[in-house]
Amino acid sequence: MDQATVKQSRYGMAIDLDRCTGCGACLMACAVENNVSPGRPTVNERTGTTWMRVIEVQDGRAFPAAETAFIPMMCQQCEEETPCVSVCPQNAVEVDPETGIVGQIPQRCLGCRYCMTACPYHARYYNWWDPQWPEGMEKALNPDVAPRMRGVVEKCNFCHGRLHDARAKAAAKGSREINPTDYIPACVESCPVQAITFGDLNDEAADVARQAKSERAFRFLSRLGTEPKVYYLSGRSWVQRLADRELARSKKETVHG
Amino acid sequence: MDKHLITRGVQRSPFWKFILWILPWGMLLGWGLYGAYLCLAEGLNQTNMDNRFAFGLWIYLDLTVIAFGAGAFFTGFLLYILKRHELKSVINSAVVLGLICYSGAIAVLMVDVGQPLRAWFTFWHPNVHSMLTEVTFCLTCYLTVLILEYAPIVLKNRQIRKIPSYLVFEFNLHKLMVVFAGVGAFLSFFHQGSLGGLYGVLRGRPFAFREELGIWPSTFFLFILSAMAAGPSFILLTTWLVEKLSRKRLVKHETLSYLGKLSGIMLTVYILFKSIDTLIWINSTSPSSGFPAFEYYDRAAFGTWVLFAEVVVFGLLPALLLLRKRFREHRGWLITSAVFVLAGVALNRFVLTIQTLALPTLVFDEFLSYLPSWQEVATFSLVIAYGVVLYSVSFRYLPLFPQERELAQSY
Amino acid sequence: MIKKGSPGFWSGFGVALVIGWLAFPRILYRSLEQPVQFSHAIHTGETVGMTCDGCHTFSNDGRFAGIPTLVQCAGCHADVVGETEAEEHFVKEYIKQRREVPWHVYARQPDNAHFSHADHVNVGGIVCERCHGSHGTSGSLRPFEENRISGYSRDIWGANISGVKSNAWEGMKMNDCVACHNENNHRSACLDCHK
Amino acid sequence: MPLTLTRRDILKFVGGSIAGIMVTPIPWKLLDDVSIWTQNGPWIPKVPRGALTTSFSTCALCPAGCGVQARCVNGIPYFLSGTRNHPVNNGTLCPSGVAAHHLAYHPLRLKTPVQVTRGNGTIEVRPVSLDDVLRKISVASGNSTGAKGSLALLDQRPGRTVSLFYRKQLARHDHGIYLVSPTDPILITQCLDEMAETPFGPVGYHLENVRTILSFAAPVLDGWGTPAQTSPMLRTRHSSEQNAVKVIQIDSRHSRSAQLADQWIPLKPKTEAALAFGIAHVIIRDGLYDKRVIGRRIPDFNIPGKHSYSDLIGRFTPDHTSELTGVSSDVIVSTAHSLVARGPSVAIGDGDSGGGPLGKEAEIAIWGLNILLGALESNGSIVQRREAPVPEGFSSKELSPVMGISAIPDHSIGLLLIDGSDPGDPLPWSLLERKLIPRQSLVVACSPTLTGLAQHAQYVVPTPAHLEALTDIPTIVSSATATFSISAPLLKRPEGMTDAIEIMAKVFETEGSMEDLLKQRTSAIFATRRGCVFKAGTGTTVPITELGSPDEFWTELTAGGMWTDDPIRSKPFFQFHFMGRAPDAYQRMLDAGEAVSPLDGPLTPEMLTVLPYGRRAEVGGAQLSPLMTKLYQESGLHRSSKVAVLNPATAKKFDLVHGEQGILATACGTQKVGIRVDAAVMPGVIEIAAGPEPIGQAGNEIVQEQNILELIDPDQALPWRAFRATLRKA
Repeated sequence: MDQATVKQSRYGMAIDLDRCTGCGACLMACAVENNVSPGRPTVNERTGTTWMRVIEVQDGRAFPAAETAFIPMMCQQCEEETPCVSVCPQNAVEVDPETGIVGQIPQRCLGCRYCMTACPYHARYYNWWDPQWPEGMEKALNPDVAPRMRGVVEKCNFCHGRLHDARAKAAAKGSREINPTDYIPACVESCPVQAITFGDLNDEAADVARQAKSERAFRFLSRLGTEPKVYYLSGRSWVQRLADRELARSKKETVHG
Repeated sequence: MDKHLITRGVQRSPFWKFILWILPWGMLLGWGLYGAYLCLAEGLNQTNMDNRFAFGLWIYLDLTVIAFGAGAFFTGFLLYILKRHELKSVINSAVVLGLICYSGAIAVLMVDVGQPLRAWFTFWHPNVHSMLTEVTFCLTCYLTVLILEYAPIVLKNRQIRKIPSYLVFEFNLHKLMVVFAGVGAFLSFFHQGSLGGLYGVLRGRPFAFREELGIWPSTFFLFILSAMAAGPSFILLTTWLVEKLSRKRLVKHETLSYLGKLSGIMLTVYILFKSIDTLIWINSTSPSSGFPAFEYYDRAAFGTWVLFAEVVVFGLLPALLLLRKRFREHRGWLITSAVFVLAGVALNRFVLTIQTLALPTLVFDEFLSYLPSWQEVATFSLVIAYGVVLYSVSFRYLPLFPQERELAQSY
Repeated sequence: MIKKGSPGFWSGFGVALVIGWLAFPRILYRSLEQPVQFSHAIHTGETVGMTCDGCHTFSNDGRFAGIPTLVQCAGCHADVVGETEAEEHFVKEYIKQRREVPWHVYARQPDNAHFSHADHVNVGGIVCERCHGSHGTSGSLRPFEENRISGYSRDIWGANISGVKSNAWEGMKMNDCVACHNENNHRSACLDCHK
Repeated sequence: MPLTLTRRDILKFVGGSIAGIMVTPIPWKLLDDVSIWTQNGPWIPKVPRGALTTSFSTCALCPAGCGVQARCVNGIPYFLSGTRNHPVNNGTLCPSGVAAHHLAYHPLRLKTPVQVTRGNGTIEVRPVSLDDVLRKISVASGNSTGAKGSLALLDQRPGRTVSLFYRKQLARHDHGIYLVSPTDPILITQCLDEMAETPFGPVGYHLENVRTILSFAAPVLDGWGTPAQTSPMLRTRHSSEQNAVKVIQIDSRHSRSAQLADQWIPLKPKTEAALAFGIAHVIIRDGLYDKRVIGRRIPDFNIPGKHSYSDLIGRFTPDHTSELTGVSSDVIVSTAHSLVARGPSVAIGDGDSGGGPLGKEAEIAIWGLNILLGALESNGSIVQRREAPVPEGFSSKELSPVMGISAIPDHSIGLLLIDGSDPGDPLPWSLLERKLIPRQSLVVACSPTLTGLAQHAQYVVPTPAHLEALTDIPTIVSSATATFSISAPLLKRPEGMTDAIEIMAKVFETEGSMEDLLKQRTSAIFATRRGCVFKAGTGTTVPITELGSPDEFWTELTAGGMWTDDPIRSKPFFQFHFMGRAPDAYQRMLDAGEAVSPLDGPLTPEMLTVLPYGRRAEVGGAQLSPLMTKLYQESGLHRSSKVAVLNPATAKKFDLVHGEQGILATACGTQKVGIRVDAAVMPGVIEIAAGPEPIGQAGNEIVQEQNILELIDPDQALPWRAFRATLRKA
């Protein structure tokens, strides 16, 4: 009953950039799952809302040598000094100690956007417009995720609605421990090449924990000291060097997105 | 027409002239209200801010305006606590300026946040670790103090003074001025600092991030110092401007010179610490988080000249000028230096707010550009117009410059 | 300055109190009759003898069905079985026409709140009455009071406009959830209940 | 007390009231309720509440036919995922498929039949009754017998059972034409019929056997094959696994497959035939082929004194080929060698949907390469496959022939009916338009939305949207055996929707119902007792013989199941006459090989070469969920059809700046495009997406779609995969 009996998890992801094909199924599944509304006619890459975004990156060489990598980028779920948490004036952002998930509560948010300036991954999105769906489409919304309103910030929360579901499923059997196979975020479920692994980083046996320790693993901007829980995997050195600017400079070629 | 309202012994232009002066500002005010209305009713899609440029013109100007408004607390502190009576002749003007700057900044903030109706959550569910919480609390508290400081000036109006109970009230308020000045200085100290901390704590933005001194990043202290440098210069400049516009002498030159000296001293201290801070940041803070500092200045438009301008042209230069009595005695130099001080502080706020967001963080990010929309400009001109109108009205009907009568008679 | 004992001041003060405490709640809430009168007492009483979980069931995945759908009611009420006018109305207007009853749900939480009955009942061992009071034995459905501004049921705030609660089941605002969670050292992250 | 109210009294009263209000709930409760109102106000959509269920169906967006599992609330799908173990997609879906359940809510969805008027950039619609439309058709149909022109039916998704129905009806009509978009699989079938001694029948691919794939512009890693075929290849990319499939992508475009392939060989546009000949040249020159195979398969390999295959190939030396294609001779030689060394290999030629087909000659050249590589031998990956059995009365003799657009004389069609209910490959309107009798023809489209070709019709009849309609999925091009599945409705169709078959049946004065037709087909398949059936509910595959009745088969298929034919075990003997049959074959092939790329074209130097492209599921009509704005406008992962992508050097040369606007112009018109530079793009070309933009929220006016294919010059259109245009600053 009390917290002591509940397992402390650190949910995390490992995304294999050598597998990712940039198809965008994760991005769409994410938007569908999380009731993100379609864009307005004037929407663009900087005003749109995509909790997960796939960024196309080239190694900077010219035609025909250019090599491409696709980087699915969502909230990196920073664990230490989480940049967005400390800045929020009204506690609309917090790290759940039980899951390690960085939660954003749009109902508490006042829309100051301070957290967005704090996030080095640009993983936070502001509702510049009233979220609207074409007529009738609200009947096809996911019942487990509340739509947001204009003027608030939103972001990836590892499909928390699915964690609620998994917990309810466990509770139906009288248990507080969820079955790990019941809790899989939409992007992970929808990836056609299984490039994304998800699970509890504290669980030594979990695939994700193993992958996070692989020598192909790296994290973006890890030197900021925020300990993100999303790992990226690549065997390609130019991709690994995208991790931070100091590394990127270590090679002459400039890299641009 | 409104003669009975004007302070005894001073000359004010005829009423029609005053209306002519107010009219264009009133129109600007109307335009601003329309812009602000659009942003509130249609949402912030009316602005050119976006997910990457989440803070724009408004935050930049808020930071600048609040630094300029620091004159109110600084002069109050010097006058009432440290008893520098030279400043008595500008304190009322300083209070009005402070009130305008702070109330304007808060008004713009209310447009800037997406859910102003929920803004009170900050008071009910505060996150005490957030610089913005600190800012919000101090700003609202200090605004209350400013209103209380402004009240006795209003009560000094010729007609209002006629009501005996108000006179008593004013007198009582006056006795409390020391307390207000103390509280104001305390609050200002924190929110000026917190505004600096606002960016200094952004670990994810190594361009702005600074090491902590105690519990605050170094920008916390640099902001306090630079605000204290800008405040007196702003009072100096506005006083000079009002003198020019009203074609009257309002304060003695010694006062202005003294303000300039204050500005010069504070600026010298500020530039000293700023230079040390910059060196530490370039050589240690930034590279240790994986960001070679020279990369920030890779872009032509934002080259090292920005840093040079901020520290030397608009920092060291006016500081040295203001420290020399010879230059202070000369109106032209004094005013030019004050303008430079303000430009330097404004540039500092610009660099910290706008350049921080324009610079890429991830390796594959692009350097961004942003140009405010007319709605953003309008909303801010609302503050400027409101400021001019409030100041003009105060200047016309309230005794902003106690020395004015004396100087007028000496003519 | 306002002198104490000034009749103008106190009459204003008094009028404000009357408006604020007596008129305001009546204006704030809109009273709606339920589309069908239902007696929990008759169903759970000795004659019929049903239990709460007979109708308010869990599915295998732990989802709570909430108010039963027409199919469940039709099991007994395919035709009129009792004598009440309410039942006759229910059978005629809803069962026969296969139209779901648009109940006004007293305890309905907004979209942004996730509440797992399974978690609270199966794992937490909380009885229905803890949150729903004596609703399960009520003889009739009281009018549903809807907040004109927020659209919430009055049960969320609690019957007393001051927010003072005299029973455990009064009030279903976030504070009430949080208070219980804190008391019992349960999960207390925002996302545990927000969706 | 005197009853005189002074101003001061009123002020005091007000003061008292304010003080009093502060100790009542009014301000505090209002503050709270107003904040709650900002969280739940009526403008924020409410999520559905109700029972959750799971249903299965098959995705009909593209010809792949992926199994779909739908999580539903109140019976309405809210989340789609791939059916586990499904032979086509094995639990995966593409981004279009993930959001396919939104198509029923497309902002340009039609509710009634409409009359369409194209204005200046916008489209106006006027609701009309179905009877009106039928009356117009009947008048035009009467006209289109004899001198007034023919009746053409454009089938945007050929191969369905309903397509057989159309062809059967058209065969009975005196001037009926069954028209389809030109695609390489159709061209291959035509080629094989021309060249093979005995008809080869449909071509199938058995990619499981392959270690090297040589793709000629085919989106092999991006929609050509089924996800079940490509996912394993994609998973082993960049891995050091020995047996991983190597993909060599020959593509003028830096296409997604080119990005993902192990090797990308960019070549000058429209020189695929030359490169195929060049690679064949090296294989023959260096003796890398099995001589017995050639002797058996190619009777005209070497005929002294006459034009022969080796003659033709002999002309394409690496140096000459390099000159034509822009591919270095080293690469040509090494590719040829690695194809043989890292066998089994197969060459696939199938231009992507928006870019259109490679053309007949290129396909013949690629076919020759496959023979040299042994892909047609018993252990090779190219196989014969059967078609799914058809009901009686639908044998090929009884069907109208499949016509390409070029076979139709200009100004000859009096009545054009378009079945756009399941859009597939595009057919540029400019090509279609010139086949119509000017000012006297009638165009009627059946389409769920006012998008794609429907925007050009005079009348549009609304058909049920995706997942509302019942339709079948024919065998996908990359499959080794025949398959058949049914996309059964998961959503109730709104009032006023008519299946295309009903309209067409009325035109041909006969009866037609989709359900009856599909039941006949499933019965015919069931009657063969051949193959096996995938059951979506359990994720298992069982032999069809385990099913008791056609009804049971029908039930499985409509619940997301799939039928797969048995493979053909024996490979009958085949011979291919490369030079034979048509007398001008040699010259045609030679011309195709020696063709000058538009990149080297004789036109003015400021001309650039436009390379249009587009995914099959997306270009043929607006099969794009409103939510697809996430992939296009909101993330740039899929490029908009309003963005021209150039090499930075090209942009610099033409004084074009990244992020600015440009005007793209051909003799047929102009279009405004955004300019984007990309270092990976071939210098001198413009890559631009064909096909619609997703519409997230419809505006007040219906805007005409901008499609790059509308700039194609109909005089020199086919194949349209590369054409010249100018691009200048807007």
